[in-house]
Amino acid sequence: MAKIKFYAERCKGCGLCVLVCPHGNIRMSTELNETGHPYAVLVDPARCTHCALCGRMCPDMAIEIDDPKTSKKDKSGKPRE
Amino acid sequence: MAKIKFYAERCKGCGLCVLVCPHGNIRMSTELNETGHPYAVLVDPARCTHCALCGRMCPDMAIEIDDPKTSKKDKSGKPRE
Amino acid sequence: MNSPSETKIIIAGFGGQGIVLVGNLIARGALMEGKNVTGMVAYGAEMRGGTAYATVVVSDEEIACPFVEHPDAAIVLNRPSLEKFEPSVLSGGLVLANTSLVKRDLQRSDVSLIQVAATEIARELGNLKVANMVALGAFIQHAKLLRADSIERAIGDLFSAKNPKFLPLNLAALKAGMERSRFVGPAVGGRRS
Amino acid sequence: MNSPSETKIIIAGFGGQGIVLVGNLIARGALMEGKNVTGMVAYGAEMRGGTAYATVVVSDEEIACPFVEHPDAAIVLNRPSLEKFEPSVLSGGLVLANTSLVKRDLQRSDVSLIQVAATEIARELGNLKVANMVALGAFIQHAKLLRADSIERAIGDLFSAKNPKFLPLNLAALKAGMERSRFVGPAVGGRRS
Amino acid sequence: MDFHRPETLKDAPTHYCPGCGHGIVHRLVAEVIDELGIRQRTIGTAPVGCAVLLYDYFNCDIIECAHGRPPAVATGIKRMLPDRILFTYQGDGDLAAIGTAETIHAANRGENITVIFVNNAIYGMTGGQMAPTTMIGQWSTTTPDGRGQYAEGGPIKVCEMLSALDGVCYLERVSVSSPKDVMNARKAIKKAFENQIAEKGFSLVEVLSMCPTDWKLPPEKAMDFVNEKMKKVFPLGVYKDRSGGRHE
Amino acid sequence: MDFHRPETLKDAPTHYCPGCGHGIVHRLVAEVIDELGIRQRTIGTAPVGCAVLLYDYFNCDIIECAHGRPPAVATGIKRMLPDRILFTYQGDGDLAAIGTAETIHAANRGENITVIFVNNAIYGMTGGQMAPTTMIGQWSTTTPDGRGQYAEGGPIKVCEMLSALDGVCYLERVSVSSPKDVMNARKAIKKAFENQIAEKGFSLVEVLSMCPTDWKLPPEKAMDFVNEKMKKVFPLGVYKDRSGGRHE
Amino acid sequence: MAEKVLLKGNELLVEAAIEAGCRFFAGYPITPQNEVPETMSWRMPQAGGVFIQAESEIAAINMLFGASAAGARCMTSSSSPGISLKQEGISYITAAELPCLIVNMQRGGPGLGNIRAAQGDYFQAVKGGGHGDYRLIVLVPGTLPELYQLTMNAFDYADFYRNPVLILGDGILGQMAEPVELTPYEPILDLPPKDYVLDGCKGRPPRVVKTLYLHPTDSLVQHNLHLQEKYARIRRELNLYEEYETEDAELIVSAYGVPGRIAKGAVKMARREGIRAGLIRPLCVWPFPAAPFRKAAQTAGRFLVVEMSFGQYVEDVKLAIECRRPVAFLGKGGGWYPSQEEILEEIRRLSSKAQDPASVKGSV
Amino acid sequence: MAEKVLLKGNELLVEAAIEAGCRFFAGYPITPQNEVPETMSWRMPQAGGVFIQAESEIAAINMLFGASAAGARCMTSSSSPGISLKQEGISYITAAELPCLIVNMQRGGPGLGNIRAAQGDYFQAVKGGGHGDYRLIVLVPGTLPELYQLTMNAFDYADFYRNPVLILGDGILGQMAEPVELTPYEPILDLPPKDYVLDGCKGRPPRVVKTLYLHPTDSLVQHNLHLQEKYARIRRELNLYEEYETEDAELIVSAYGVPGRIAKGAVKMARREGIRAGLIRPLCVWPFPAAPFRKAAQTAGRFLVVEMSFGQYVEDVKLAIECRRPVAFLGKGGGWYPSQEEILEEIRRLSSKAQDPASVKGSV
Ligand SMILES: Cc1ncc(C[n+]2csc(CCOP(=O)(O)OP(=O)(O)O)c2C)c(N)n1
Ligand SMILES: Cc1ncc(C[n+]2csc(CCOP(=O)(O)OP(=O)(O)O)c2C)c(N)n1
Ligand code: SF4
Ligand code: SF4
Ligand code: SF4
Ligand code: SF4
Ligand code: SF4
Ligand code: SF4
Ligand SMILES: [Mg+2]
Ligand SMILES: [Mg+2]
Repeated sequence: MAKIKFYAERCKGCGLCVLVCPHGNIRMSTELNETGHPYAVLVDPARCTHCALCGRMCPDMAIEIDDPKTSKKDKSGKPRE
Repeated sequence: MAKIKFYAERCKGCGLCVLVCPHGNIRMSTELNETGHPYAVLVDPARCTHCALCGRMCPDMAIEIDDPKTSKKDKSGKPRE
Repeated sequence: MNSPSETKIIIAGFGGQGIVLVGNLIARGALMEGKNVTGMVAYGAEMRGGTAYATVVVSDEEIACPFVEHPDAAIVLNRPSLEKFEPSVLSGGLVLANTSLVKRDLQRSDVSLIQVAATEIARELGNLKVANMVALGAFIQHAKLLRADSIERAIGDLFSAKNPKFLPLNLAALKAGMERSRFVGPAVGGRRS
Repeated sequence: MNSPSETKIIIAGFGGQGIVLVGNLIARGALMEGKNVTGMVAYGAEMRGGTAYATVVVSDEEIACPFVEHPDAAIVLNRPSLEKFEPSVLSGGLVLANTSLVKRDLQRSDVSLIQVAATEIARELGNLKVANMVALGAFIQHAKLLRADSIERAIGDLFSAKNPKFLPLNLAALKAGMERSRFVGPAVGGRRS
Repeated sequence: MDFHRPETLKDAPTHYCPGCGHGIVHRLVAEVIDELGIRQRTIGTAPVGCAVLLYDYFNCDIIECAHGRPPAVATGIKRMLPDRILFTYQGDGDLAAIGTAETIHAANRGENITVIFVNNAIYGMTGGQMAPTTMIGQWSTTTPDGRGQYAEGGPIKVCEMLSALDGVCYLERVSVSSPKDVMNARKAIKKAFENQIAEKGFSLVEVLSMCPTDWKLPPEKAMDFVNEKMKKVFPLGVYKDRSGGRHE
Repeated sequence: MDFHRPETLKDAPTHYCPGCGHGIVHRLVAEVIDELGIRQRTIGTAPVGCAVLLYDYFNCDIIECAHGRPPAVATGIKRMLPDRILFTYQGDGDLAAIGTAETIHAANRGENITVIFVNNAIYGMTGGQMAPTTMIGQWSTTTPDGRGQYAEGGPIKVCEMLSALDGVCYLERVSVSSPKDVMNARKAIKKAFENQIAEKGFSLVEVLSMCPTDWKLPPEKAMDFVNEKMKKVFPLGVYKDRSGGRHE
Repeated sequence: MAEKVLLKGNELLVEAAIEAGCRFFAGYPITPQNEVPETMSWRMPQAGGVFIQAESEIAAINMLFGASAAGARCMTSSSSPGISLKQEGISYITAAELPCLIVNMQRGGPGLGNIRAAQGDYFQAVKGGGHGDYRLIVLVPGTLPELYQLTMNAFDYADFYRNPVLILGDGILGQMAEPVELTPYEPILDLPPKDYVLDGCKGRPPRVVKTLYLHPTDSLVQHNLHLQEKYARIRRELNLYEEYETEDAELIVSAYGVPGRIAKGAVKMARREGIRAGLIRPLCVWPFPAAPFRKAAQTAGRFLVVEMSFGQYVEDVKLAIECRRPVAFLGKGGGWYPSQEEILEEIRRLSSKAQDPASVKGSV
Repeated sequence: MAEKVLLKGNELLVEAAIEAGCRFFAGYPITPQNEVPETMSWRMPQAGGVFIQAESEIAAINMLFGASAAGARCMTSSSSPGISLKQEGISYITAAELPCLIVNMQRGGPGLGNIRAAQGDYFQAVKGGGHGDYRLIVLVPGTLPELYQLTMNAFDYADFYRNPVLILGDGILGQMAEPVELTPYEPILDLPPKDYVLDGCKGRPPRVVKTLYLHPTDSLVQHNLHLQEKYARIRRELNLYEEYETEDAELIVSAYGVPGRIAKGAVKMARREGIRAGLIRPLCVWPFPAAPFRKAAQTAGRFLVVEMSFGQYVEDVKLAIECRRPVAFLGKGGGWYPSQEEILEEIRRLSSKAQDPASVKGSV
């Protein structure tokens, strides 16, 4: 099964992911991370469709998704370099 | 009456005036002027219509026309500065 | 070793924490007290995403050197600033820490410490932005470098010109900082006097 | 005063009169005779509508100075060039004038003169462009600086590479110049020997 | 959706401000390079601008250029190594102010390079001065009453201007102000690289991008600013496309 | 037809080659200045190019600028003296190669100046190197096999390119390769000055012009070259005209 | 005494320029001088002047070429890489003898370098980074009150000599704040009429501003001789420097700009320790104030030059004293700042040597 | 001996460069060096290299930045105003330690000046016209055989030291023709591998070519220290000059480039008159070949510097001999050429003084 990961330490708290999640499934922390930013937190793993919209919008690669189905391949079907 | 003047000493012998005279009324000298160029010569004053095409084409202001009718005025009717 | 009549201060935190304003106010306060002063702000590319800081030199004499490599006092409003500047403070100097964001103890024993929960106090006052004023209050209270009334006048001058409606809040924050801070070890002013 | 073993030459005329070629051929001829040589062409904005000229220094020794301010010989193919360069020729030097275009006498009495109706002779030969070769022939004939066969070889080399069909005409022009020119006063070569 | 850091992007935190568009554009370029399998023959240029530290993030050869000169530098490299892939990554100040001549002439020569042009309508790095693309009325630290008050002229529209040049193969304007825009931007960037691989000449993708810091806006408002203000002045779309020209 | 040397043209022989177009363009500009009665408040700029000695011929204040920078210099003067009339007179190398950025940004700012752009498709002064406007296949001393053989790109079409800029008021391309063309050129130049007098902003007239010397053609063949070759690549006409905009 | 204001050097520069009647500014952003165009952008319109953010440094300097020809007091500012780009323009303006003010708030080089302060552009400023034999008047304030005053004076020097003036500052000078009294502008020279201005030839013959000299052949040499005469005159007339405790000094410390003020602090510390150190701090480096150096070289046995570069200014000190005394050097480029302590250390080291007569003799 | 060819300096330069493996040229036309791009435009394609007529001098130098990073032997050429425009780029290339050849066929300045030959850009070349503490290797051939040889060597120096080399010629050197034997290129140094080249990171970690040094704070200082060490090494290793009749000389004449050869002629004339004159003619002026000057200063009482400028090179001569001997100067900028006679005249004047011991003493 696909799995989404939010890396708090990479997050700069911009909130763009919050804005674009079609399911309103991301919120900002009240705590600050090491670099002093609030960070994005997944609200409910079950409600995440792994659409990756949040990840595509994130300027800081603070979100990654493991999806065995599409893994190690890019859209053109070529294996990764 | 209008009068056309060819200034041999200003002429560089480019021949553009010869080319554009609608009456074929200009030729180049066989002699050279002081600066070493052949110069434009009016063939027949009588055949000149004072159309000024030659003068407009001349890069060197080697042709001038006195025309009492249009003198001292430009096309817009304003007197010269 | 800085010149005996000279005090060098660094104020550090995130951009947006009002670092420059604190430096500016210290400088203006000193100016009002007839002291010589120079100020400087860290500038440029280093700011993006990093630490912002300002420095002030206050002196009774002509100031030779406007830069501060080894401050007598460091006012640090967040953790990364502590990491960056704690090591450079002069022995016998002073660190002011915003305990709301700086959760760790000092690593040095040869400097004094002023503790103030600037961010929390500011939150209580209703505006996170005045954490800088809380810290400034704490600094004025314990460092004994400038008189409180000079700083109050400096704040008054600045805000009445630009943002009069924020003046009371800022003065309140300054006061809160003076009152609700804790001094551990001898102050910079103390060391001097 | 130029160095005794050195001869400095200016060739001048309109752009298009083949000035550079004459300079080039003199230099190549000298090179064939094992002499040292430098050449230069006037360049740039001064050319537009004005006088073009080239200079050559021929020497038995290392050449120190490649520019020619005071030539031993001036080959002038038109009137403005005479105006410009006659005054600069060294006393005892030489002027070669293309009498077809230079209708006046020399103003100086301390230089020798070679007269050749280069343009007219070229016209007779069927190509105005070889007036330069006619002049060169006249120069070779009277200046006694280089051997005719060196110049002929230089012409041969240059034309057979680029324009073989023009070779005979150019050689004929050279010859005509050698034959149909007039020397007034002592030659440069003569002065030296 | 499997979604990971592309290999062409190093695992290093960037120095960009929260919500800055540069991070997104970096990822897109890196993804495309991954996808086309060209990382090991790609050479990028870093501009002078907020993206100057590009080489700390991109996992390929990078040359950092003088302000405005990346197209000239890329020309020098590409002409010597025609089988390598060259991209420039430039801000609006870099590309359309000081570098105007270099941009236009590289485009006109039809240099076979890919230009990623990040238009954030401001000088980011130097702290928010007017850029050539700053919009009429937009505040900046050097247009305190909004651009246009003192004969600054209007924003330069790079795609529109370059489309007059014969040498240009492909021009598209995209944005990174919504996930959909990001997807489109990725497509355009990919095409711009594909054109180069197929030796079709000069391709430029103009990316409308957020600069929350110098616009003095929070990140989400910065996104709105792109969507509501910038897209009106800089309409998205393909401005020129000859990529099919020689092949289809 | 009374036809005399305009007052704005000094009675001095020019250094131009026989059949060079510069002489004609000079006269037209001078005629227009006479006609508009602005000689005593006109300041011209001389370029670096064959027209560098402009000040020996024009009977008005002239500033000689560094190569490519006349639009910037004119900007400096015009902004300080807004009621004076500023014209630049520039060659194709000056305006469209080294001066590309200055041209584009003066145009974009809508500087209220008049630009006379003499396009002779060659670097005249330096002896016939490729210009940005040299045509595909055209010989020059730096394109010995004709432009286009070694990725030089094609000729830059200045009017077409500038027409994308909002700041521009008026762009027209004319020629001086026949009496009729000369008359049209005069009209366009007049309009470009009138626009400035009416404070309508940046006007540029591109004049296709003969350079017999560096084209290695006799003057009459040079005229043919403009009429038969250049006009095809650089179509004459009005490329932009907002001069009516504010008034009519 | 009027009240003092607390402004950054870059902001103060703007106030001084506007006070002195500067009404045209063109520039391009670059750290660490961005406050100059930023402040100009609103102060110029207030003052009825023109502010232009140019498309490049090159455009900016050429806009000045025009504005100055039109008679305006005008100015541009930049930092190292941007100043390099202006070199052609600077050569032209100087050749045309147009007055203007150019400011270089130097940063670390070469190349993009960094944005810390440095003094690596001394040679460029003083010997000529552009082509040809020309000279800029180069002012080097070390404090903000000096910056304020010299900026106003700069416009007078420029107009008086018809020559560009360069203020060679550095990132610190531009970024630091220091209280300054904003005294009103007073011309310090009797300024000649601007009879070269291009403003249309109404009521006079047309004028030409140019730098090309083709005819007669030696006209450019003649023009250069005229420039050289002017430079000789400026050399005679303009000499700005501070001397501090030089009379009995055995060791002369010299530095310009911000390092100059730091060096002064170090000299004070040295004096407190009983070391007979003195200071010469130039306020202009072209013309180079050679006189105080020559005088000091008669009595002082050694010199120490401090510079935020690897040794440029030091060459002029050596030439000024004709290498008659050993000149020690303390300096690094690329954003190194000298501290008082470092300088003091060097003073101590040298003055112990100075007491050793053998060592002095050996190095002369 | 192979046959000699008769080419203009500018053309010869192209032959030398191509012979030495130069395969990239970018430039912009400017008199008096137009034959360089013109010849390159057909010779480069013949040699399988790249010729680009750039849109400006700035674009050209930045194209070199790229071409050199890509590993090519590359070159640009221009004349004074165009070289001024390249100063930013030159500072960058030097900071990035990229090899390349830059040629300046100097003309009369400042400003547009004229197109006669001059040497007014010496300071720009030698002290640094761009920003920051950097150095170019500056070669100054005086004859065409030297131009041919030094051009080939220039590429070796550049590659060996990873530093740009500037050939500082003048209009005459470029325009004059002189017979030269086109000897084949032989590397004169054991060249290091180009391990900095950007050609894609296949089989190796990615590489970066950059000039920004932000972190840590002193990284730019460190980079500069590295550069300074390299410059010190070049100073030690590179010394090119011709000495002529210096051993017993009472008067040393010195000049570089074309005036150097003319000065040699004058020294010969002086010797014929029995005057004990000698000549030092540098072939590189950075590093400055100080050793022969220092040696000569031990015996010769006076120096005479001849320069086609108002005195730039002369400063380095003074520094080289630490002002220990009086240095007379003969020079003018803006297109003045020295003649042998003028130099001889000056030699005569000075050598009569030299015979008067009082005068020598007086001026030392
Ligand atoms: C020659 C030169 N001029 C100016 C600068 C200063 N400078 C650095 S970045 C920059 C502009 C950055 O704006 P942009 O290109 O739009 O990039 P952004 O930061 O917005 O991404 C400027 C003017 C410089 N480094 N060099
Ligand atoms: C900075 C600089 N670069 C190059 C030159 C040399 N240069 C003089 S005129 C010119 C080009 C002239 O061509 P163009 O602008 O088309 O004018 P034209 O002579 O054809 O009228 C060049 C490159 C220069 N003087 N200055
Ligand atoms: S992957 Fe889609 S659904 Fe899941 S958190 Fe991200 S945006 Fe929301
Ligand atoms: S978009 Fe990325 S950086 Fe921004 S809040 Fe979300 S996870 Fe954090
Ligand atoms: S005025 Fe007309 S008719 Fe008369 S000569 Fe000229 S062109 Fe011919
Ligand atoms: S057009 Fe003028 S210059 Fe040409 S030939 Fe006729 S009169 Fe002479
Ligand atoms: S200043 Fe703007 S462009 Fe630069 S990093 Fe911050 S948000 Fe991005
Ligand atoms: S070279 Fe060409 S443009 Fe220049 S004057 Fe001659 S014909 Fe005219
Ligand atoms: Mg930007
Ligand atoms: Mg042209």
